[in-house]
Amino acid sequence: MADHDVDRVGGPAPHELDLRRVTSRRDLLKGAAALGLVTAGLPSLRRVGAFPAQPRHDTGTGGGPGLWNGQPVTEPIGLSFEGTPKRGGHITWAWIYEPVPQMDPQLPTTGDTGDLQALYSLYDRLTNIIPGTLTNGPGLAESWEIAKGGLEYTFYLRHAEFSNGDTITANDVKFSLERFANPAINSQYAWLNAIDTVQALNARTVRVTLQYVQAMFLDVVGHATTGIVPQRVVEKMGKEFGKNPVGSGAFIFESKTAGESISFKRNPNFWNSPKPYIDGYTLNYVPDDNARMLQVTSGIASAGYPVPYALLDQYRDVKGTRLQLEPYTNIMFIAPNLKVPPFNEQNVRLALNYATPLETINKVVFKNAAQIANSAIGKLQYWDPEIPYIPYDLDKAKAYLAKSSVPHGFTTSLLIVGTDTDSVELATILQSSWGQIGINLKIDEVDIVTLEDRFFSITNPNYDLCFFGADLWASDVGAPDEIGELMYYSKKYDFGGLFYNDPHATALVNQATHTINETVRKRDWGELQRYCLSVNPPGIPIAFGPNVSLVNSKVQGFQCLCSNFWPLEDVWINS
Amino acid sequence: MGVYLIRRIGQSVLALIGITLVAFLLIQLVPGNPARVILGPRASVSAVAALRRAMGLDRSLLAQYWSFLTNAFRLNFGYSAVQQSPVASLLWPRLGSTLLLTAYATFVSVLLAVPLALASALKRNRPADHAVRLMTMVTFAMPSFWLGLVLILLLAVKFTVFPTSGYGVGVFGHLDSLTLPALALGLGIAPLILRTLRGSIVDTLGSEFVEAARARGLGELRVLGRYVLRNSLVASVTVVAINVGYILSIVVVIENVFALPGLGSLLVTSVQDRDFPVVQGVALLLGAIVVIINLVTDLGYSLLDPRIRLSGRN
Amino acid sequence: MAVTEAAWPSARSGEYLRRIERLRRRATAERRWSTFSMWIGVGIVVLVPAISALGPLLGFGHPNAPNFSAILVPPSLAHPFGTDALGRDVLSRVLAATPLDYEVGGITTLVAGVIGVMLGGIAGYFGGALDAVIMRIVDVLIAFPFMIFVMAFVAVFGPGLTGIYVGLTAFGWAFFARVTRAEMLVVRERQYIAAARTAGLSSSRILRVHALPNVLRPNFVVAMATMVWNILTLAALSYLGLGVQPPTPEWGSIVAGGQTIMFSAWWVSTLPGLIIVLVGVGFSLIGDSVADRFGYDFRITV
Amino acid sequence: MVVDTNVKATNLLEVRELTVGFPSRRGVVLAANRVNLSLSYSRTLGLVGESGCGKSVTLRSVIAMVPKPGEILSGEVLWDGRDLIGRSSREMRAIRGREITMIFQDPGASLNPVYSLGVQISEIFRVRLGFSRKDAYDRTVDLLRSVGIPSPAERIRNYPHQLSGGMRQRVMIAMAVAPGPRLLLADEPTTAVDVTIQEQILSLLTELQQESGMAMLLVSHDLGVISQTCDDIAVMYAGYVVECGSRDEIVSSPRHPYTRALLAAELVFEPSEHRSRLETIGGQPPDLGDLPPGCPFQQRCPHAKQECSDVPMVLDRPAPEHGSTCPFMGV
Repeated sequence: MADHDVDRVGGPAPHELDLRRVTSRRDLLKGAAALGLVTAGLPSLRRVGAFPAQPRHDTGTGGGPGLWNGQPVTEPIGLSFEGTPKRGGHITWAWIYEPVPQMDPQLPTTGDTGDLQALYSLYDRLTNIIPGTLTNGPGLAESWEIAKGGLEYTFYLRHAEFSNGDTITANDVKFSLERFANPAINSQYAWLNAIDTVQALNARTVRVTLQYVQAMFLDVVGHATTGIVPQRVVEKMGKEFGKNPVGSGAFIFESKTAGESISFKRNPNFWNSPKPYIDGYTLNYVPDDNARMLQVTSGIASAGYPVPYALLDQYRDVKGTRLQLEPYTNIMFIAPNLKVPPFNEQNVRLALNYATPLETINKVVFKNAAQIANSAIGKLQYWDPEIPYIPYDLDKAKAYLAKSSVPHGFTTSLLIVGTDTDSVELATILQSSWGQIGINLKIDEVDIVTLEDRFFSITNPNYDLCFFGADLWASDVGAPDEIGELMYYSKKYDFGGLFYNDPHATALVNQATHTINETVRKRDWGELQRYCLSVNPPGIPIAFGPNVSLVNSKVQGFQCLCSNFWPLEDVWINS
Repeated sequence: MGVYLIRRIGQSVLALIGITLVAFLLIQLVPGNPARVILGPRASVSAVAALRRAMGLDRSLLAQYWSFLTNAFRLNFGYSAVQQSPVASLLWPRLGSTLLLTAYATFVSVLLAVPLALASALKRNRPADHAVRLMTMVTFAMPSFWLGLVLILLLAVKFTVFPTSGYGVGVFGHLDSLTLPALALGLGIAPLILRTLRGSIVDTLGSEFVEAARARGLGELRVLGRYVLRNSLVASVTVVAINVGYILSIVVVIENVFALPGLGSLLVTSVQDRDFPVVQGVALLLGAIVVIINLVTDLGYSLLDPRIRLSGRN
Repeated sequence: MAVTEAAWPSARSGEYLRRIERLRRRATAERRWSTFSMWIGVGIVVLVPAISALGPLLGFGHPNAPNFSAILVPPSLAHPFGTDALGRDVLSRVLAATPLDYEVGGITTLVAGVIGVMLGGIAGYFGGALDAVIMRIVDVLIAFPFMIFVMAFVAVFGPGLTGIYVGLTAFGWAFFARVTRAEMLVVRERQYIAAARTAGLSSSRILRVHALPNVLRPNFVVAMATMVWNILTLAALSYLGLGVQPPTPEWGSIVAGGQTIMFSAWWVSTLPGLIIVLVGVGFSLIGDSVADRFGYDFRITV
Repeated sequence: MVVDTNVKATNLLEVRELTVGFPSRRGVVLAANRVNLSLSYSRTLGLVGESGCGKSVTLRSVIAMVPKPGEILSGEVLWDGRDLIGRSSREMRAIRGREITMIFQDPGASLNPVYSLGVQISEIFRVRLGFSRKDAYDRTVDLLRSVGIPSPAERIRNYPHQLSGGMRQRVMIAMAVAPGPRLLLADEPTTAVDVTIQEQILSLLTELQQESGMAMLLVSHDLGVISQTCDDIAVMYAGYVVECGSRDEIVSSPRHPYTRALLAAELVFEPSEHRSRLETIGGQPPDLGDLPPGCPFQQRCPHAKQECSDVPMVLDRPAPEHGSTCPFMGV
């Protein structure tokens, strides 16, 4: 494995795409666009400070940099890196999330993208996602070695300081990772954890031993909630730490007005100088879609996120701004309740898939900006573009239905979030198209909390079909492991979900998630993608939609990582 | 007067308790588990259950309400687990913006209503009167969020007079960015005031003391000012107070449209987040505002009308 | 007066004739206006549902059937109100929505009215502790931003109209109660009530036969306003995301649904909004002219 | 105009051919119909009739205060020989509350509830007569004393609702006489107060009148009150002056059945027993909306006959002589 380890040192060959899960309640509340994305690749950015003048993805199928021509988006459009990075300036960012309640990375937050973004700016991690890729490169850890077939990781830290000037030591890392691993503290994300023990070998070396081989471990230690905190300060301040944090990241918490905005300022002690280029940034909480967009067009804000699909055409070409569409690796997915007949029948699920007019949905709901899903896992590592998506074929649908226990159709209901325009439109379309194979679809509109409550109840998941809009079926990590385990192997988690129970799929996931052997993983994930699309689908995959923001033309290098965090240390402002 | 005041305050406190009770029970009935909200979809059931216990949500409703009430009595509105901060610290900052907005809007609507009311009362049953009345009907029938958006479209997008949304910085920043919301809200309140005022002006105009004043040869302006308006205001001052609920209902929507950090939007989000302590806190605070406004108007009323001030009866 | 004139063939100055003419015109004008506005109101309120009954025949397309070849078409002859994001004809959706909005508005108003009149009547007639209790509750309900609670009700009862019905009724009755009580306080002092009392009639009978008829008219005026208010609340609820289930068309949800694209496809939200305003004005006109006719001031509607 | 405008008015007040109309649902109603009155210096004329007979409207039209939406359709109001009708509101204001003042039926309602007596009364002195605050105050106190209000210095701080009906009326009277008017219009000044107070008020009025020598136009439904106060009496019915003459003539030898009915009521019953008088007259006050042709009283007239429908409603003898509109009641 040695050469493999060496190969990993300094970062691997990036995968084409990366995918992370984002929890964002507010999106659904306000019918916002989907989250997560693929970024223009600047793979070597973190190691070499220099900025390539012409990023590789900037001229994608979007046709012409910065202008979307209404074609399906498979590569980023509108990213801009003109001029050379320069210091100074402040960015105001109108978005849909309320200011984070507290800023301790290991304590529970509302789980909003908003919160995670704050944590991401305030704390650095062992590894970091390489922009435009699905894999993590060095972060606070300059390099690492993997031993014992993936059971033991040794991280070599670079010299870096906390925002208060203290040096970041191995003990801080140990402390932080142990907090992350402790469900009593990190009740929210501990489920990602496979860590058994953490040792500080010396001031700059940390060794982590896992309970089992976790293929996605390097991604996990890049997750926002593994941010490195100063042990001394945290122990001194306790719960108060989250109120006035001391961080290891590019920015420092400056001020917050509940329900209105939160501000960060540049961290002069950030290890990766001269970054950050900007003096700081402010997040404005603007729930109303139009108000948010207007803040950008009227110059109050330098960026607005998200842009609802319904508004794509309207803001496609507004003077002084540019629309950034960054392909969306999160998957829109209709989850049937497999405990409720007839959804426990393979044929019924297949029928539903063939009766779903994906092209129409993409055209009408996502304004053609999305990419029709050819996978029920998502556009993750090992994603195979060659596999075709399920065509709209009513005869096939009827045929499958005929083989089921409900040959002439049935009555069922689709649980959606009422405020989410996309969901409502999608539901309305399905209502008419599924009607043609005798399925009478009722639409069950609730607010997001009720929806989550009904969906996640293990004892009696109270729904027939459930569409989560942009949320849920997105991965926190670039590897497919998380979604795989979640969807096809849910015994591991003690919460509800699909209850999909297919021995073949389970075996594949079980094997793939516990090895670091790339060939095995590639084979298994590919097979799972095929099998769970056309043979025994757990539900109805709809599309991968782009993540859309409206950005002031002066703002450069504004881009989103696949985990839906914006590394604003890379942003600068052209005068 | 003293007795009267005490009785009023007593009633108000009862009303307050009523409000919070209604708020409490309702929010409790709403499906959805705050612990789940806090921990997010992927949190384990055991973690959720633990947090639920930690939040004291496993106790009986009565116990919960009682502890809320007793704490509230000590001005401790509890702790919002969702927002991870004391409810009070969430309430106060937003109270300002809501009060400012409401005050501003009331000012705007009075500015609109008083002259129009006078005009239509003086020109009773004439075209002018009908026009004004029709106008009030129209504004009364407008969905407030719709009106808000139209205003944004006109005054912020077409002619960039005011900011489209947000709360601005500093007092003038606030006022500047509150102008549109205040206008939208004001147009919602105006019919309220206008209708009442017109009515009482009509009455007052017919009253003998106005005729007497005229017979005494007092100038028309003087008669209108010191006799007609003065007495009509007495009648219509209360209407605003009485209808605070109506007004706040609009405030909720308006704050949402204009992205204002006010109690209304806080209430909406905390209902959506099942953030019980905050909902109760807001309910209590709004209730208190209502009660205070009512008391103040009663006092103002009695200042305006000696009959009440001296006999101490409403 | 015609008679008076006839009685006076003797010469009158032209000035006199001119003045009397002006007076006569004003008299008729006022009379006409109040009937006129009344009938305009009735016209609007009746015509809208009437047209919507014919809706299907107008051939603007099925209100719920998506037509992806005609998405967001601006107003035209084929689609007077344009089409929405799913290519559905907005006008036919508005028309199809009419019965629902009338139903919700009407039923909630009616039930709230009945409850309010009864409680208010009792409070006003008997007074005392009963009065105090009822009116405190009324205070609470009127004082509080009940839209939030209607929201909560909707959330409690889940999807469907139940929550909306319960919510709007639970808070709407207070307004009727307030007006009824005030009216009742006046009525019960009237001589014939006193007479009836001394005649030893049972309170309930006095209330039913003598008092109630007198309090109904002002309540009718309030009802007209409540109608409007309820329809508006429905709209606001849809905006805040707790309205009627799709694709069931409802004015509020149509307006709210279009509000996101209001600046690009104004018609989707604006025109239905105008319908709401129109109907609202219709009801207000009726309420006002009734109020005028019986000498109530329309301030009782707020 | 029937009346020749060149006729020199010898009286303080001459009302000629006054016709006041009101718009109503049923067209135009004439509340005062060709009313002729004359009132000479420092005398008292009483207008008597049932409610709605147009006496108050006539009274108000003297100072151009016909309640809206009514308006004066024709006629003249000669004040010192100058026609007041058609004067600008400024000119009228100069006369109102200065040369002509007025007191009203309900003293409670005719005082502004939200100001203290002092404020309201001194307003007259300050605003109308240009006194300084201090002087105005003193004058007010004197004034209140002069109308027999005990401890005026304290009373002055009171609000209307704190006074008894009688007191209020005294205050009203005080305010009315304050500017030293030449004519006082009194609209049912005693209706709202009980009998004992009524006597005081009336005597106070006559007292003040003797002192100041102002003329008075007194309106009442109560012939008793009128006959006890007035020099001349005009009886109004359904907007017409049906009989007019000196008090003695009217009381001793009434020439109109309506007047007789009124008198009969007064003699048989206690004065001011409003209801019982109606009984003796019988029937309801007429609906101005539809009057029969000719004499409006015919429906209720004990001596009604065919010809009543053709009676031209004009006084057979013009004032100051004793005239009546009924041709069938010789002296």
